[in-house]
Amino acid sequence: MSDEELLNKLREAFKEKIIESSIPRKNIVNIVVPKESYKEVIKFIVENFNIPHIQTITGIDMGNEIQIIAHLGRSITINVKTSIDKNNPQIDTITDIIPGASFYEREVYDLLGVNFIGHPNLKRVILPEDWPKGVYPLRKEYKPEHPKPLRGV
Amino acid sequence: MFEIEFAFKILEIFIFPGFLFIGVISLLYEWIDRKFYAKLQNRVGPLYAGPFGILQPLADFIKLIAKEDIVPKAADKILFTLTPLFSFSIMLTATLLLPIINTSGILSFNGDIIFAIAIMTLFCILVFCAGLSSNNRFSAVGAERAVLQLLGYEIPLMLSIVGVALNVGYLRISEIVKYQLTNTWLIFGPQALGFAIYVIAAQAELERIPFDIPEAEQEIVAGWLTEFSGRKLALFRFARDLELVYVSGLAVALYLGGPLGPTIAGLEPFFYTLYFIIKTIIVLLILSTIRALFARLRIDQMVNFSWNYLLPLSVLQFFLVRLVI
Amino acid sequence: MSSFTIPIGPQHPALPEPILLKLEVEGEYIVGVDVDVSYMHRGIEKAMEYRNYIQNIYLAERICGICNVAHTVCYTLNVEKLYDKEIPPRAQYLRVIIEELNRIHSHLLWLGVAGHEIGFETLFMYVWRDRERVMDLIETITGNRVNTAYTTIGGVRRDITSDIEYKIRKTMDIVEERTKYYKSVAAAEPTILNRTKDVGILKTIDAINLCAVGPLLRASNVKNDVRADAPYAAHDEVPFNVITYPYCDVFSRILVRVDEIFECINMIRYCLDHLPKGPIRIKLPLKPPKGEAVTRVEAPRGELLHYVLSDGSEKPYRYKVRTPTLANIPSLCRMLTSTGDYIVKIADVPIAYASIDPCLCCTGRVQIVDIEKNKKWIWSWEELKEYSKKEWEKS
Amino acid sequence: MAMFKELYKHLFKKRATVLYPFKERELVHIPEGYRGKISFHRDRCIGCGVCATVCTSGACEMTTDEKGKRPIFYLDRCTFCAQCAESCPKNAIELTKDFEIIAFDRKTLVVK
Repeated sequence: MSDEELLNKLREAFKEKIIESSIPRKNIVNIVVPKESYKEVIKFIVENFNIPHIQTITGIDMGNEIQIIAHLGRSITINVKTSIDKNNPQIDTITDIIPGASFYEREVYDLLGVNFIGHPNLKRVILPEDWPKGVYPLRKEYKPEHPKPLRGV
Repeated sequence: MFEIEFAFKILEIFIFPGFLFIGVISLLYEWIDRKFYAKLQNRVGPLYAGPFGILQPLADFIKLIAKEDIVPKAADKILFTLTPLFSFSIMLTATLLLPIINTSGILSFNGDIIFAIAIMTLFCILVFCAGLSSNNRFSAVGAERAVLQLLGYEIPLMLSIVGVALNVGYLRISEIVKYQLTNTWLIFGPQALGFAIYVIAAQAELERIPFDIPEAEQEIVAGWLTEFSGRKLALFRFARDLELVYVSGLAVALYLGGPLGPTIAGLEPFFYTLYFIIKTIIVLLILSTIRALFARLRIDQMVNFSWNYLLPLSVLQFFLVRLVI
Repeated sequence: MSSFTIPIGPQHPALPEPILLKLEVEGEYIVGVDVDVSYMHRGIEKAMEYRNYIQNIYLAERICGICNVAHTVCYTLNVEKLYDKEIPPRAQYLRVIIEELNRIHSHLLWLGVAGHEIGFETLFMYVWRDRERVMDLIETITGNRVNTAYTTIGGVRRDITSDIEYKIRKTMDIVEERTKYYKSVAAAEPTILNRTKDVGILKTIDAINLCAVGPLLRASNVKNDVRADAPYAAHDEVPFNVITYPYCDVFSRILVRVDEIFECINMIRYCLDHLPKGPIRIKLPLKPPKGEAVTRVEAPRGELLHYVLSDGSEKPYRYKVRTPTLANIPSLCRMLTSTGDYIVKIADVPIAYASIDPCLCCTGRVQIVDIEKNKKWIWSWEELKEYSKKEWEKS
Repeated sequence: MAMFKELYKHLFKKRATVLYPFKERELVHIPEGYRGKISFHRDRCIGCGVCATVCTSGACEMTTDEKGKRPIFYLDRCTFCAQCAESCPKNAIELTKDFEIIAFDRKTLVVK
């Protein structure tokens, strides 16, 4: 299946639920969906195109909202994008569809504070246990100090 | 007269061929073992302490003696302190059994071969105590493995030694050596298989690859040795070196004709010592080669191996001896 | 039998890097496992947002020491996608050569480590000795043994001369011969077979569901390789086979990696034979246009993903790295847990753990910097002693 | 037992180790183009500051001396990526083959 066929099938199945879609490069498909149908779309992709593989989940702080990108697929990469509110970042988990997504969701939870509803084991994976609550390193308002390099002269 | 004899005995026990001599060659053997192992692996091995690094084991020993001695809070203090001392002194005593300058060791009595076997088992029990007393998870697993391993190799080891005793008809090391003076060495007789079994079991006794399961570094840190440091570790390591001499010396006494060989009249002690050293080094090299050849077995595979192969073979060997006699 | 927990790590002789495996054991059997990978965080993703694209090449390289070429190749391909420019074919071929050399070195390193984990020191020594030839070759080509700094945005930094080409061919012959020997040893040595066969089993269905990547997945009989599925650099022109083995155990992983070395050697030879003429790099401006790009590369450990979001400035707005080891950790947990008649023993942990070829400095990338005013992260010696004493008394 | 032959073959071969720091120094082969210690040619430098911009680790810092602006290199931070040498428009920076730069004092690791 080529990337265009795949995108057409997705458009057919979800119609107006796909806010935006594009093929920026060969074998890469970008679709933007609302938060509510994020899980549904991923489920559709996994079941209908026989792509049980998730590459990773990227979280990006876009200012007022956090963008979640799920990169799916083996030969064709399908980037399913969705935006969630930064003050109340919540989204459905996809670990029940793809068990391998567990660690990626935990990473996003840890670094951006996104709450994945229904995740069986949502706890810290990267930051130390005594890292202050409510501080998320990959959000833009977190600005680490840059210590001056130690100079001998 | 009595005083002179007494003084000689003291000299024998403490200087030559007793503790001092044994201590020196045990360190030397550790160096040979390490150097040969390194050579097989295309490395250099110990290099800088002394010529060709020959003083490296001594340097390690001194360094460990000088290090801080830590006793964990949760450990059983008495047992934790005593086990290194015991294992060291037991091994040192055991080496007195080895015939070096003549056909009998400094310590020689009827039935000393049973004593020799008992000491090997005793050492293993001390290992178990050491592992348990340190109250550490890794040590506990290591101690448990040591005992499991003992169940595996001990019976074949005993059977192979008893086979020798049966062959000769005495339970005394000096008699076994004397027997080989008149007959051929036992390894060339019906005991060749026994020697092979002995060497494999000795490798397990010494906890070396492929049977270094109780202190498998990659799995349980250092096993039963994990919590030991400083002087205690130094003593344990020294005890291991002594055990190396003891095990190879026993193999020489039982299978390779002890320290015997062609000599010039009047110079027997010198030649005997020389032969003893040469023969033990040969056994040592065999042990080192085995160490370089294999990967470590898992504990269940080890026990399986010794009950499925080693034990039937040693029983077969036992019957072979009965048939020959 | 009551179970108790054995912590393996974060400091442990079997682990070259800090990871904490909390093993629930009953006697020698493992019934549960919990993994903590949080000991190696350097905040590279955040640090990349503070540096320009040129500086980030070398930062990306330092995500991992062993598979550094995979990271630089992935980074540069990723940033080049933002510019949308063609890279000269000679540079593409050179990238393949250096990447495959890196893969050979990584797989040989792994083979040695695998030998070490099962207590086969001799194999470890020999394999690492022969790996040194590949390291010397990498040094000759790039100027450094480990951190190659070879690929750059727009191409590669150095060309290979005919002298170097001769050296590569000669070394490849030696490495091929030695690798054949190690393969025969691994297949014939009974103690290796005992320790690796039917150990650390990851069934095909589990490997797919848990999204395993790289040699781990291929050893579970799934034909998957980014180089074949979504070719990058010159991989669409260079022929190679995707190696799979159906045994799903550690032995299968050894075979996959060893056979991959042969494939790498053939690919390098092909690249040298068909090396196109022309420039090796093009100059690109410091500021890429706005846009985003996602690139996947087959690192020695598996599929590696880089994602970049550019806002048109000289620094990336967001850079995301997903390393193969992180993707393989769920599979590791699955491998280490006994279920049904499948039993894992403590003695199997080091080799099963090593069989995913873990690289934890890849896995953690987040900086620990002071945020609470009263909480210090840089400690004096006395404070550290005090803290450790307190923690020790607590436990 | 599979490696028995190999092991005994190596018993009579020379070791693979190079006894580097004390003996056999000549056996350490440094290839052409090795990235070692930085050497800086003051006369070629125009003080443009590109080296400090591209340096990842902050090893290169711009200062001024009597002739004007110039970089200083702190080798204790340097990662030897040679990006500064590559970016320099006047080839004022060069990476030598000298790799033995261990020192007791940070001050000796500054290239001026």
